Amino acid sequence: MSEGIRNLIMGFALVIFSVSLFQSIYDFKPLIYPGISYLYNWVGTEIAPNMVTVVVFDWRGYDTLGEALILVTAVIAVLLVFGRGKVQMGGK
Amino acid sequence: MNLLIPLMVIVPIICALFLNLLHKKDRTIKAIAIILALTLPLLPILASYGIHYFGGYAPLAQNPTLSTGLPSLITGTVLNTFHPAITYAFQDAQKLFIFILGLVAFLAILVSLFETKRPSGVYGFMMFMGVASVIALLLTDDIFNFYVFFEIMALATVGIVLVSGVKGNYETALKYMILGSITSPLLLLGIALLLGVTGNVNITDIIASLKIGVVDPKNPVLLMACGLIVFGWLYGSGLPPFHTIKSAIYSKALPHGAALLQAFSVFTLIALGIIILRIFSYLPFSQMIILGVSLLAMILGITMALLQTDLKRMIGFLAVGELGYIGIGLGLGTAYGITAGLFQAINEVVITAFLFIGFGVIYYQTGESDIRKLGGMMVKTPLVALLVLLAGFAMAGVPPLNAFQSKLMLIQASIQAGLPELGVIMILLSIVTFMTFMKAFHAVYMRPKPADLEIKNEKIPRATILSLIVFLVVCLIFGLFPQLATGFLQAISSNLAGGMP
Amino acid sequence: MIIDTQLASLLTAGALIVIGIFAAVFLDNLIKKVIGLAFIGDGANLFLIAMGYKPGGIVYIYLPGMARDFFAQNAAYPLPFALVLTSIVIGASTMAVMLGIIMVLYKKRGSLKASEILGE
Amino acid sequence: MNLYDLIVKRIKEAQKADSDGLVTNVSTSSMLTAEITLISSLLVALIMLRLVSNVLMIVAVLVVLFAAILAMPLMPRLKRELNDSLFNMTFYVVLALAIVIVLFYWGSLNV
Repeated sequence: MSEGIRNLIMGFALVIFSVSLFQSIYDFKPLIYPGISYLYNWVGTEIAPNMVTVVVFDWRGYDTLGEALILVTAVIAVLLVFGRGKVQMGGK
Repeated sequence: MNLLIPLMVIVPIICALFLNLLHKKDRTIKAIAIILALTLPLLPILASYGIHYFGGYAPLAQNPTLSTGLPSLITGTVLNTFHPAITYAFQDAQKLFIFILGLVAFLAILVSLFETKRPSGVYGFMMFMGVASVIALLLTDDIFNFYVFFEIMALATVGIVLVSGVKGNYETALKYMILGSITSPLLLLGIALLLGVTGNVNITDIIASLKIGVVDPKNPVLLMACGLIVFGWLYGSGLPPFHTIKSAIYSKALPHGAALLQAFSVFTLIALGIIILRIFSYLPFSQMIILGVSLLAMILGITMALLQTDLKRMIGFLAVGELGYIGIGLGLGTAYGITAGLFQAINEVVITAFLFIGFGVIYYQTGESDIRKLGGMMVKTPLVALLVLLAGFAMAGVPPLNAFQSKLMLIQASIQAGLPELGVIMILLSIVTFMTFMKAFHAVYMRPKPADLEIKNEKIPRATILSLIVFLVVCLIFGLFPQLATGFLQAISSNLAGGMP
Repeated sequence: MIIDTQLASLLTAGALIVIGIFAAVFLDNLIKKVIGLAFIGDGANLFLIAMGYKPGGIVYIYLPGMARDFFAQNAAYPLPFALVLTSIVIGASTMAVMLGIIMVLYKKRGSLKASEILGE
Repeated sequence: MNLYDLIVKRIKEAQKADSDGLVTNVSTSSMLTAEITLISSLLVALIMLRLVSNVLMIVAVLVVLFAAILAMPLMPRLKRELNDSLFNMTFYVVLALAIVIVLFYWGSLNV
């Protein structure tokens, strides 16, 4: 397949995707249900004044742990990209 | 003893951070890595079953101190049973999965410490971080938490590839990250759509609100969400169209790294596959798509493996092809089929790690992985050659070994589900898998040795032999006593097969 | 068709995602590709933020002297905002590693064309 | 010249057009095996269409069989198609995205 035909097919596929995405977003808007956020707003006032802090540290701590870890991982990966800690196969 | 449940994630994280701090202190790295890696398979054995709520916040219905003074708007509705905090569920299936993952991780880390010139703290960091995130993927009952650890796993995968120094690894890592950056936000969008419609990210609550009719399960937004999550699933597990990049990733990592990376893919496949089946099994298309994609993965993976000349790439494609068997088990949707698929997943993790580390000995000794330039290694390493041959038998499904049991179960399940064609294809592709393996085995071990092949390292580390023998023992145990594994899997598969009314 | 603030934001998020995918797929320059990828991630984040919007609501901070039920009935929804915090960090970390790799590849190859560097 | 020689000759031609040009016994036979595996497993998979309709199954099997025989060395083409270039990978990723979304969103909506 030549590059032109490929680009045409890709563009067509993306147009189909975007049409269905926009349509589902338009359908989505009236369906939004806050759910658990109601509960957070009621119960959170007893814990700390800022509700996002309450969510981040009190209810969803493992997300925050993951957030910190991905920063550490990214820093180490960037150091690795520039050459720290490469390994070589071979014995002593 | 429920404290041990979060510890399963936290211990490898602590080890990862330590190893990075200790970079360049070789002895200490070795000691700490071995001791802490040993806890990986031990913790799931010691931990008792249970559900862990972050911060101890159980749902309101079970938590009277939290629910005092709340209006009936909350306590009287479905919100009363919602999980406010991140929940980790540790049941019998998770016990088996985490044990196997811990075992493979321990052996891969052990081999990596003895096969490299100097132990690298950074390599250890990436391996442990990947293991921690995959354990979190298996434990978590929260779909956003799943996404966070999914991304950590992707970054750790890139780290393991970058560390290897194989030619072309930077390019492959960049391709993987570009494709991942297209796909992961779409997975997040799918999660956001689910959150918006159901009002929660806890999977049990999402299912409950679909079941009791708070949300109309047939609404088009949920269909879109399912499509996006399935697309993320394809990326995470390396099913087509991501099979080329996934096998390239395996081939650009060192053998022990690749052994761990394929375990990550398999466990991501079953963790997200279970989530898709739990939430969306009421959609008629979900199981058909899982079946179709798995079939494609089997056919493309195994036929492409035949054409490769690079040893690691060949096993990489075989590993992707074997993923198809697991997908078929999940896609059949019957309890027996799902048990067979999950059992096959466990066997495949062990066998592919076995093959990667076994053929990795060749790479360790010669620094070469092109099969056209290899040959005559049988004389040098008869014991390893025998072990690798047994690994090949296991992958093809020869009777006393484990994949025989799971493939037999898969074929029986497909006949029971009224699709005997799948059984025929699985047998056919098993034969071709074995032929592919024998082609590599013949080229590496039995052909006369080419004159220009030089052997850099004569001595094989004892740790490598030990880990190969452990893999063989696991294969034999699961092959002779399959009830040991399937007993752990029955509860989850009968739950999944129930589906939605 | 009435478009209010929330629907407009949601549709903008969708547009960002689509434009991002177009850029990441069709542009050949690696830096431009990465900018496209950043667009996709930002689209998903904006989508989450727009979900937390409450018409006529107040900010989710419980000020002293505020009645508890007034607050709970009028505050914006905090969960999507908390999720976005995490997801922004994830996007930034991925971006950092990608740009690092591109720097090294540029030094090695002297080119930023994806068709030259990442072709086969 | 029997069928086997014919196939081998065509595989050799297709491989020579490929880059390395090294045609050995092993590579030819594995190409042939891959070819036969691909076609036969596709045909067997198509039999599953009987769940939808018997006529469709027969027509699909015949069409795929003839198409495969006419385009015989499929495998070299497939290998070139599924190579490691980013452009090809993104092409298939975007295509798969559109297919998955169409099947789930439009497919389920209109059933």
